[in-house]
Amino acid sequence: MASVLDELKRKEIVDLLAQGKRIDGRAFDQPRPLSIETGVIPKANGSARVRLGDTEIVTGVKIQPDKPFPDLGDKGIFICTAEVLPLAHPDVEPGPPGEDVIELARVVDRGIRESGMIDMSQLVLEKDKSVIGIFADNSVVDHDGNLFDACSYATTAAILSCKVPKWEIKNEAPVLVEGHESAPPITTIPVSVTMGRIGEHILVDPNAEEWDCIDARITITTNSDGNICAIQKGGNDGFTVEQLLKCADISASAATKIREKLKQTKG
Amino acid sequence: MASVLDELKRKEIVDLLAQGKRIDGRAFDQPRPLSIETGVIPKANGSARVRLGDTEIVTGVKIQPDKPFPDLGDKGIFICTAEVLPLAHPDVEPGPPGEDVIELARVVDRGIRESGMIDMSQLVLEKDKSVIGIFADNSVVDHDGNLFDACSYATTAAILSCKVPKWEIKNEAPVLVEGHESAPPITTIPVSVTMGRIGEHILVDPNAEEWDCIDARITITTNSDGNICAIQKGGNDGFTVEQLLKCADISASAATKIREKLKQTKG
Amino acid sequence: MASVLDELKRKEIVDLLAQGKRIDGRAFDQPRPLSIETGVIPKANGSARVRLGDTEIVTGVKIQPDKPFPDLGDKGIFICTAEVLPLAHPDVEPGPPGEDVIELARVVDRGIRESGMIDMSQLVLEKDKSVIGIFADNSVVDHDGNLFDACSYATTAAILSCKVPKWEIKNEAPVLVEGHESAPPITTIPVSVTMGRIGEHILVDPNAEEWDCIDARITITTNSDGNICAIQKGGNDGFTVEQLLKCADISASAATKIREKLKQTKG
Amino acid sequence: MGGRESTLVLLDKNGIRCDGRKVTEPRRIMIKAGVLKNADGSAYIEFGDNKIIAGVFGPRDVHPKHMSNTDTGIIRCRYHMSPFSVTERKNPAPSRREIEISKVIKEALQPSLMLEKFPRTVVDVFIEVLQADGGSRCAAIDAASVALADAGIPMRDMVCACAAGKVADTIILDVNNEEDQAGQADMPVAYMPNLNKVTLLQLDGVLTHNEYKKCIETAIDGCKLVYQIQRKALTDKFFENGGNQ
Amino acid sequence: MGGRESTLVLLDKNGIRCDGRKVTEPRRIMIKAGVLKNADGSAYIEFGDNKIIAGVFGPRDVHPKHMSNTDTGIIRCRYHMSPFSVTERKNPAPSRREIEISKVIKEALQPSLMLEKFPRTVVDVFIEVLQADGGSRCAAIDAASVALADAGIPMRDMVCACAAGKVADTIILDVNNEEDQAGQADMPVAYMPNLNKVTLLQLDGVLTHNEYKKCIETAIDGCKLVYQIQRKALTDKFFENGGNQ
Amino acid sequence: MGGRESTLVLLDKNGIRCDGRKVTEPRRIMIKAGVLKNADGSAYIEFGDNKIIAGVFGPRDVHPKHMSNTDTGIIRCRYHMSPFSVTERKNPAPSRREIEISKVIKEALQPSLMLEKFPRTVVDVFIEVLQADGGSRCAAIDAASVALADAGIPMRDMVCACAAGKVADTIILDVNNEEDQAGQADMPVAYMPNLNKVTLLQLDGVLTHNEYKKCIETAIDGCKLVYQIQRKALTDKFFENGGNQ
Repeated sequence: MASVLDELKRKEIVDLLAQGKRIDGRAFDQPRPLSIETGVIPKANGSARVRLGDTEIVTGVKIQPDKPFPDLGDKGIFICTAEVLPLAHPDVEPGPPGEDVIELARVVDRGIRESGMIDMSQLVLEKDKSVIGIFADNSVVDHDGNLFDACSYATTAAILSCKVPKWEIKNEAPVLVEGHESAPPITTIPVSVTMGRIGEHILVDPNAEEWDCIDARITITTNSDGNICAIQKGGNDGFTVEQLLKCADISASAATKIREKLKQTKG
Repeated sequence: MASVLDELKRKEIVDLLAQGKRIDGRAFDQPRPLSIETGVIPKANGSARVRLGDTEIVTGVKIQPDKPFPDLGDKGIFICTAEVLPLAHPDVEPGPPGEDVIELARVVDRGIRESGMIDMSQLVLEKDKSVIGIFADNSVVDHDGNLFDACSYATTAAILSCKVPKWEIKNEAPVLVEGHESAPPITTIPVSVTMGRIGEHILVDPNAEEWDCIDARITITTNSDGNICAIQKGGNDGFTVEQLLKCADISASAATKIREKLKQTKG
Repeated sequence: MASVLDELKRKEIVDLLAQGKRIDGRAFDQPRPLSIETGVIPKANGSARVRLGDTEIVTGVKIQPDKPFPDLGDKGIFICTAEVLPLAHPDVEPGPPGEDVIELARVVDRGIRESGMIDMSQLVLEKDKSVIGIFADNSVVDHDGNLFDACSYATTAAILSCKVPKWEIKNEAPVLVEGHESAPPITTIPVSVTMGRIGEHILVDPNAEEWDCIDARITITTNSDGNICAIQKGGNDGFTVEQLLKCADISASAATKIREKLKQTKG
Repeated sequence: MGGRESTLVLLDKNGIRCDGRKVTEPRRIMIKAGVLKNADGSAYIEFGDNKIIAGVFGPRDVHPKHMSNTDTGIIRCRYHMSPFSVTERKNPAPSRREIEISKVIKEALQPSLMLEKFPRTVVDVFIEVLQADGGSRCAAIDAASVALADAGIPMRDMVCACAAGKVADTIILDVNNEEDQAGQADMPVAYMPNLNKVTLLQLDGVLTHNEYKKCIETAIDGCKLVYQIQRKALTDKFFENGGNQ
Repeated sequence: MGGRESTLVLLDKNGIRCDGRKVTEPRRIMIKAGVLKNADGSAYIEFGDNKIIAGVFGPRDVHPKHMSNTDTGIIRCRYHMSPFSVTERKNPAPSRREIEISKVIKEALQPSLMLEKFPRTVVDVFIEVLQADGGSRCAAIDAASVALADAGIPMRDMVCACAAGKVADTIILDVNNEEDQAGQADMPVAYMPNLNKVTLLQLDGVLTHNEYKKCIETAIDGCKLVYQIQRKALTDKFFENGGNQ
Repeated sequence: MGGRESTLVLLDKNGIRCDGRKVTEPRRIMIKAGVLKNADGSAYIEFGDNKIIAGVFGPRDVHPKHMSNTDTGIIRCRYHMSPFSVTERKNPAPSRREIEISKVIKEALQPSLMLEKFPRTVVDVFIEVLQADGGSRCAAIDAASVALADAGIPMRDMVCACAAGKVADTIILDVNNEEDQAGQADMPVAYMPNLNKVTLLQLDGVLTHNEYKKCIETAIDGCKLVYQIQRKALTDKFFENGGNQ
């Protein structure tokens, strides 16, 4: 239910867009300032604290032996979760994740998984019986819009910064071999770029105020080759084909700088 | 809370009963038209689509190896569930099953189980370790009253139409033997007949409008020998002993035709 | 939200305290009459029915083989739960336990556990693989305040009255050896004493009316040596250090009589 | 049921059952009314090895409000088993079995209550099974009905309950746990003796139509025995209180 | 996706797919409108081996009330799979996958509905997958849109959906289950043909920018085929009812 | 506690603990106020290896409304651990331990707040443990109290918390993880230094009455050290903001 204040804010945003301006002064294809710090949770195998504008995420990666999924006995496991903490925004209530947060976690998960970022075939301890599992958990501590990209960068950075322990199978059980950590088997660096459409305008990385006004949104993830490896359209309106093609171009171009930044977090 | 319209409908039904008539023109001991179609879900091991008047059920049976229940190591497993889908009726809300649906599933389950319909001793792969489990799941897609009988017929038909795969124990684990399906070990065909009491009148297979008016109800299941193998009384009033004896007679007699129809679904 | 009646009751209690009196005539350091009956649930391995004033608990202990906790392979398992039954008080609603009941169970559990009452190292069947588990479940059937002490006494008495069955490991699985029950390995008898503070007054074992008026409360558990082995402070105000020292003295002195009573329940 | 095997002799040649009872003899039954302080009404029953307590609150306001009915009072019922009540420790969360039994007990008790006198209210019946044996739902109903009377809820009749069943091809009264496991049929019945109505009837196992009739009649005879014990429990409490006051 | 291996020949040298189809040929599609008695609108679809039923209620009052919007109507959507719909029996509780698909379907349908005409109300769309195959979310949208029209909800356009994908380095229409498992990319698309808007777009797998363009165009061609079948389903029901009345 | 064995030397002959600290020396403590944008007040603490963030909202309307109190404001508290905060990945659902700690933290903070000034409202305190070490509940209270001050909630006093304990028969300040696992007693204490009141007190492990007294006094000395660090955090933020504006 839009309040009068919300309506005024929306009008301000739309009027500015007509003049070619965004409410925080950014160019349409310009994401907010991104800062990435890794190793922030020493007890995790990998971790990152990401700020994208005023959106802030802390992500920890735990690595431990697990059983493979049925029919995928020659692949390791990757599982990604997200929680928007109630301290991140006044509207968040504690409790099990709603559909928004479930979508968030699944979109971040797919961006990593479908890009083939991690070579899962290198995470097998004993085929069909024991594999290495990588669990990436995102804790959203400040919510100022576009959690998709912020969580995606935090997850990617946390994975890149990982030290993977070594296990050997003894008596059919994995046993930790101390002091033999290695970098994870990385094949590419996926970069998620989320765009919102307000009228005819496509805005990269909408902040919370813009997010409340968008007609539709799309998250396009590209890999290191510039190819598209995951897409999620959302929001209560659609895109024309022309807009979709334009979004793909914007996404590939915006991803380049961000990928460079992510590369530097490699352990 | 009965609305005025509900009250008028109730008066109409009761007035007609006083004249020996039911609201849809049926005789008191006459169930609604029953149609049974099997094999509707080819991916299930057995399946049926049942319409009883305007009540419609789709039931699928899955058969898979499982561990036996403790202390029942020489018996296979049979589990029956029911969900009244929210598209089946405007009053149904999505979510975990309420007491009505739990009772429904348990009554259908008991009718099959207590009749000894399936010879569970023939579903053992390795005593105390590995048995065959039969899972019958009822999806109610249109709810026009008397789900007990409709789900019972759908479950029975789905079981009768089953092809049971063959497993052999190799290295302590069940291994599927392709191309060796067989009919399930059937010993009898149970038929559930539900009756509602309105005043002194006993109505077989009440439809939704009648269901809302009944003082009490009883479901009596008989086996192929005509013996009684399961009973469930429900509703907010009781029965006299005379009424209970009459219900048993009605049930046995109404079951005969339905059993013939069910027999034809045998694979 | 305090009603007018609650306010009047509070005033009465406070006024009496100023005259050195409690509302039910007890001395400040005097617990309510305690009755303990063991063996009330013959199907359990140990059981007790405790009345502390009008608060009544039935506690059953089940003993069964289990896997040890990780990293505690040389210790048996002890788990304590509590449910305040909805028949115990008009304000109790059925459903999963709230924070009050979770705290109750954990405080009772810690009092037993931290005292070392049961020598858990004697409950090992096979190191790291199979141990004896002791499950103490408290059912509160009448709630007239101070569930902490009542549940603690009931749990302690139920444990003391236990007959521990004997298991032997055969083919890596525990097998019951009939007719070889023994007393549990008891090292000390912990006694929980709960005190409420109303203004400057410290009241032992507050009843429900007093409980509604307390500023803060503290539960201090002492072992057979008179040493303190568990503490839980609660309530919406604090204690001075002097009050805390006084409470420890009261607790040790009040525990003596109760410990004697508990000793008599030893099987 | 339906052909479970057993080495247990359920009925010997002298017509004596595995626990020493005759064919139409119930187990020991003891009922005490008014056992709880906080509940508006309560009762404790020992029925064979069943140990069950029932507590009643109401008529009282309904929460959540949308459940209330402007035309009549309603009844809610919770049948619950303590974790220690059965041989293997039971998970405290209500099972599907407990939810179904709660429902049939509610429907067994409701016809006895004059709820129409108390629109917009609820009567809550809470039943805790401290120790379970065969026939626990019947014992629960027996205790709950006494608790409802103890609470002073206006009633048309008591509800008394007892099972009958079939072992060794013989109809017996009050099926115990072993007979339930190894026998041929178990039929719990609840009955209002003055209104002559059966308010709960379930059956697991196979019966001919004649056996069905005999089973109902046997169970109702058992219900009438229970009725006397329920009356005595209420009388005892009345005079005990009278004596105390 | 992204490199899963398979011995399956997904595309033979004649350009024929593993199920015999040509590159731009959809599977068999059958839609029937008005299949349920109680729902305000309904439709049943068979799309390949998908068997899906959709039922619509509304516009109607919102419960709980705090979800309602004084400015506009809202839409809720539940996509659910029956336990027997997939090879391994599925737990009936909604999975995270089902919750996400419910959300994207809701957002795919919403642009087609004139919900602003019905403030404070809700349109509930319930989708049950009785048997699942590749492309179930597209088939679900196709059925749901027909069910919405069948319910008489004022609509700006139909929503039709079909996936495109990539196997053996070739862009294909309507990815089946084997192609989804062993192929290179799957892109479900929902489309409003008259308003020319894409309302659902997802991608699993890797595409170049050219392939991305071709995939969208191929999928939209499929959507237009579906549109004709949706129209026919509604016409058939209209005349069938006309004939009956 | 209570006799756990260990090969760790908890206290060497020079009175130095396993992490190099003296008997009454706390671990490194760093607190920063005002670290979140959206929360009304916030603080971040590093206390040994604990890394904890606290955010406060309120006083604000209570949902659901029936929880509100016409006489006073209320406080709610959630203590939660991120899945990656401990060695073995933790299930994100709140454990019974987290629920109990949430309750004792709420009761430790409540005496410091003038909630009676804000009837019908709630102050929500949300605590997230990003990395856990021994003494996390004390560190959480220290951060939460700073966050409450940062939110401008009227307060009677700060609440500062620190544990004391017993290792090698010696009372020590600020028990770390190894000392908690292998030591003899752990006693977390929260304290209001100006009102001179203990608002949280728990004990795991065995103490004589004299040790109990010494433990409380030692912990309170630690609380007073923490208090200075809390004050500095608030001052730093005040002047930092002053300087920026």
